[in-house]
Amino acid sequence: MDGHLLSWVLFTPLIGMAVLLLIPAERKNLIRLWANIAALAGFLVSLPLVFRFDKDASGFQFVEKADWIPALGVKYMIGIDGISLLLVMLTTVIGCIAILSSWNAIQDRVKEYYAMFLLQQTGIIGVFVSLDFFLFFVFWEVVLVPMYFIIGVWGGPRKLYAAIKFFIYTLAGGALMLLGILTLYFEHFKQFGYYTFEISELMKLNLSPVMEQWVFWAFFIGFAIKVPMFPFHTWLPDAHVEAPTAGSVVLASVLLKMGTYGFIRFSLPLLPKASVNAAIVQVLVALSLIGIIYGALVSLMQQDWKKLVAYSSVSHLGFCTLGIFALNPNGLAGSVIQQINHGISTGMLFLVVGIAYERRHTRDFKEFGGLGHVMPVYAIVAAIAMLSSAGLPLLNGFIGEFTILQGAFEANRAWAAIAVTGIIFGAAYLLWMYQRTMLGQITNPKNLRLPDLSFRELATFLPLIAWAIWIGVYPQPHFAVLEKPVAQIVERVRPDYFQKPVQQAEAPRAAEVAR
Amino acid sequence: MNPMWIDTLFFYFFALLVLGGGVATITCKSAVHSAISLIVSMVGVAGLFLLQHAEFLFAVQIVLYIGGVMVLFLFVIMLVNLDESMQMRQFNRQWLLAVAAVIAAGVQAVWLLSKPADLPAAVPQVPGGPGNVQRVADVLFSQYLLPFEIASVLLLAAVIGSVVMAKKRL
Amino acid sequence: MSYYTAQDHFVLVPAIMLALFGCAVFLFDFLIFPSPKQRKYLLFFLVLGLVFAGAGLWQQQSFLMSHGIPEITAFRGTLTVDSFALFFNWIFLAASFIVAIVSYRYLETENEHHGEYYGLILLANCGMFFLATGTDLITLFVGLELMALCFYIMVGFLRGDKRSNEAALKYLLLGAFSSGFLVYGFSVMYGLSGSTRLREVAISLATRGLWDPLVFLALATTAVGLLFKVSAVPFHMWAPDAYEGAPTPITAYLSVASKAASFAFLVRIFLGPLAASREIWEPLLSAVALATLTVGNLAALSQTNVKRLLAYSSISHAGFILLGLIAGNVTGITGVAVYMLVYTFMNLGAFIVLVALRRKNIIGDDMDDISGLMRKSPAHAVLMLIFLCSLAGIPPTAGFLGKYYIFLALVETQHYVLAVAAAVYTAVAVYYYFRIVRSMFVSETTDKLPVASSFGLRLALGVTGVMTLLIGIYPEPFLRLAQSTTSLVR
Amino acid sequence: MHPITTTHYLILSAALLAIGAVGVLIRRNIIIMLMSIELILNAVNINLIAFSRHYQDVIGQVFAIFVITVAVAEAAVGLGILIALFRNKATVQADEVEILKW
Repeated sequence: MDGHLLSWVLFTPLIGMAVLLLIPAERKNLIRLWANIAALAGFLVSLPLVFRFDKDASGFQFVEKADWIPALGVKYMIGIDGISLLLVMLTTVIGCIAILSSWNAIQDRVKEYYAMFLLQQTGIIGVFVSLDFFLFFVFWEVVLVPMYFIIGVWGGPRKLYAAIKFFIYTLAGGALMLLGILTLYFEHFKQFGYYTFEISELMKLNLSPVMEQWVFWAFFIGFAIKVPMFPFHTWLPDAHVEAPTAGSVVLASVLLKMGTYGFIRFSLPLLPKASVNAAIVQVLVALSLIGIIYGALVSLMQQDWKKLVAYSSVSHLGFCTLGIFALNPNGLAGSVIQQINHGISTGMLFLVVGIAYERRHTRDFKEFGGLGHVMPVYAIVAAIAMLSSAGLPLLNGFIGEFTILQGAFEANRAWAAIAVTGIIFGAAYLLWMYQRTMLGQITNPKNLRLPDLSFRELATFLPLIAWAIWIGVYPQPHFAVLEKPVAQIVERVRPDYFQKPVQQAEAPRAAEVAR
Repeated sequence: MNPMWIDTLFFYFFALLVLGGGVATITCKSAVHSAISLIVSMVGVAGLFLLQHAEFLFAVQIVLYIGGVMVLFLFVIMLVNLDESMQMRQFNRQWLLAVAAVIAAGVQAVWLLSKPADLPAAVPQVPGGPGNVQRVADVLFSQYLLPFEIASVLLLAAVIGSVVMAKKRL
Repeated sequence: MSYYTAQDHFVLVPAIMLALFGCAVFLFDFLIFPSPKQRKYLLFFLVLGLVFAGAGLWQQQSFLMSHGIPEITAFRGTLTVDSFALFFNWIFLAASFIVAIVSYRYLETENEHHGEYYGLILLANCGMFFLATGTDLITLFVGLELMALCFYIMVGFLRGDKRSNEAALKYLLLGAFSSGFLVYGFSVMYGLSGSTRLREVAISLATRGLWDPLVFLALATTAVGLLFKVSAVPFHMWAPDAYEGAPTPITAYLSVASKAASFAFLVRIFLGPLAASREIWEPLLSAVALATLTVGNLAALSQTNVKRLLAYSSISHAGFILLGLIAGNVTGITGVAVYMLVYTFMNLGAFIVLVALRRKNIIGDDMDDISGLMRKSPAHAVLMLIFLCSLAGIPPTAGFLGKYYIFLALVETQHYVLAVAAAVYTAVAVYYYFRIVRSMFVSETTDKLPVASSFGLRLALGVTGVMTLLIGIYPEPFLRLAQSTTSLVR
Repeated sequence: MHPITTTHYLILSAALLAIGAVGVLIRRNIIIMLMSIELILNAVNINLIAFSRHYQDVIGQVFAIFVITVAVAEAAVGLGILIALFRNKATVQADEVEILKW
């Protein structure tokens, strides 16, 4: 097991799914129990990654490499650095929670539901650990089918529309991305005389700037749809709103990160010339800023609780892409931290919405109000979720947003200024949301007898709350694992960056301030 | 009389038969008339074969094509009651379009071909060689033995197929 | 001079076996008048014929490999066994086998269970052998007609069903029409070279100018004929009707084996005699491929009959395969071979699920008939999902590999516009494939009758399902095999 | 008068091909469509014989024999299918053969 730790992390959910398929469909509780065990096992297996991870080592760790399709030069090659470590851990944690949260919510076709979920877990982890572009693409697409079913079978009234929209958007982006990948693959053959998809090999390429730009845009479409960045975001509200609670949680917390991860892992290091191209950076930053403001403004206008949370994702992910294209250590590290934060806080918010929906079968704000009186524990949990999302100091959101703003400020003051307004709007809609649901008097008699959180429901929140506070109070370990990989990427994209001594001193300071 | 002159005359005569028969085949309203026009056209083709010294083909054309296939056609026309199909529309709605397109393509082809074709020089025939039938047989059963055998399988399939299709109960 | 050498025999063995066992099936059926129960011996004959043909192919394959020679020719260059021919012949045999074993139950349900059917499958396969192996215009033409003729009959095999009759007639009319054009092109090719051997034709055509009128005439008419055969737009109109009306196993056979044979034929002609006029046909074929993708995908969007939907989807797949030929380099031709291989299994699989849905009084090819399949028979639904994902090109199923090769070839030859168009259409295709998925998994079932099942059906579904996944997950041996087919590219 | 060359035959066959193609495309009567296909195949044969004459060989004539064989086979099967169709038509009383809609 030792040499193949990462493979175990990757395939534990799949093994769990295979066993699950053997359980007869009538034994619903056994299926639920087994799915939870499998998800928990997935998390436990991934824990050693944290302890054995060497934050001072550069490059990838836990690397496994084997030939898969030698005829094409495709390898089964996986490994993680600090960035992937955080995202893998986020995936295993959120996976556990999402599966636990659906115990009562899913009553129909239980077996298929959990099978899809476990399959999806493997797909997502695969995306984050692949070091071979072909393998990456395979996992990237594998994620689509289970999500299609989770939305399309167990979703809300417009589930079919939402599911196919999600699917087609992502697949179209993926197909164009594939063309970009193949261009690199072929260029590598031209320059080095052999075919490979290995990312470290592809990094050695020397492309003409024009070709880099074309490939960049091909990648951009694939990743930007997944993030989603501003003009490509329209699938997201539909998918989020129609998906079952656990689906929304995984979609928001983990699936969206595949896009930002793609930018960090592939677009920047593989296409450094295009990534520093002023025009491209400006376009991407502009789209990020539009996303931040637009997402926040649209959230302000929502009458539907879940839609509000969905649009808030557009805004938060705007921060992540802004951080990436600030192209400095603060921006990048902040972006990764913010991705984790968004996973934690938005995950919690969706769980909060899901619990209310499970009890009342509505998400209209008008139906709620004063829930804090009947469900005090719930209200506290919701408050933590809301505040962490709004970026209150001592909670996780603050750390991420602050570091991103630092990075943005360093790159261009105007960007930071615009982004700050996004934070203000963000605080506004979140507080308003809280006020409309939890505070005040109970206006609707139906809300008088709602039961408070059960132990199981509370258990879904506790790990996330703990993590949120951990990042908020003591983010240092997180920044520590990010330091090396982020520095490497910046070094690769802007080779001159670290030669300026002033800014070199600034990088560690950022983490210090954040603390 | 100049034999060249006769050749030319015959060519135009047979060409007239071929094309006239062809046009009549596709324009006649009645299937029986079409079939008879087709026979005329085929006789023209047979004549062209004779002009080109393909005597064996001439015989095949007359016996097999005109004698066999056309009898088959006429037989089916008689068998299938065509009275009611005579009442139906005989031409497609887009017939004008189709005619225009095909004629355009045809004119183009004719124009393309109007220059004398510069085909590779032929090997002159040794005078006093074997007759046409023998030569055809020689080539057919040596060089083209394989397609000949495949054709036998093809005909088997055709026989089985038409029986399967046309018989009431198998 | 001997007319039939040992080498000739060695090359011809598979075809002899197919034809002989075909005749054996006819004779057994005719002389013994088997009762319905005895008809399973016909199936036995058929499988035996395929096994013997496969043994012959295997010998040829191992001969080629052990001697390290690229090809064996026979009948003075009329037949050429090379890796390309062998690869496609394996596809034909696999398709024939799978189609035959699912037909048994289907024909009984249709009440048209006759021995001729099995014989015709073998003879059609025999025709395909000559299409993939032939390197002589006459042999190719006669082989093509042998295959086509068997298909005309099989498409119309449900004689009591008007849809089937009409499909057969339409297929025959347009098939014969296209054959006429094709053979017209062949006659011009012969005229240009004085020979019917592809190699000599290619040499003669190459010495003439690019815009030589006769070469152009040959190219135009041949291309029309060939594009008809592979149902490329604008010569596709026969396909949806023929597919819909034919007995479902034959639809599967038609869409897979006949298409594979036609593509083998098309590739041989375009990379052989017509290779010199590449400058002319490349833009033409690009336009045709784009139109094929467009029409196939867009028309499939609005279909409510699953068979018809799959017919349009198979038109769009033809567009994809044409793209491989347009790229025309080693990757492109490997792509054509790989695509054809994966297409065979995934498309057969999808149609076999439809075969299983044909039960008493239920035709089973409407979108409503497939709805709620997940509740009725999860195994069929999951298999269908795999086939559809593969058809849509989603990894790790085999279909992705085919698309991958086509994309790679296009990128490699810098046909970026075509590549982007093809990429966009893969997304469009998801929409209609997943309409079927939606119907299976989300909608409620409309009838209570269980899905038809027989040993043959289960075996066929198993084989196609396993192959679809296996080629996707461990493609190495199949790719090696496909990569050896590129000897055609010079 | 000019002597008749291979070109004359080529033009004649191209014209016959065009006539046959028009016939298939515009007629709705199945039997006449089948006949039009025969016209196309005859055009092919004219071509083949002309070339055969030009080369002074008989390959073209052999080819023509195969074309005729195929034409006969196609016609036989086509007419068989037609009979099956009309038999059904008589029993199901359909007004019109739908197939010619394309």
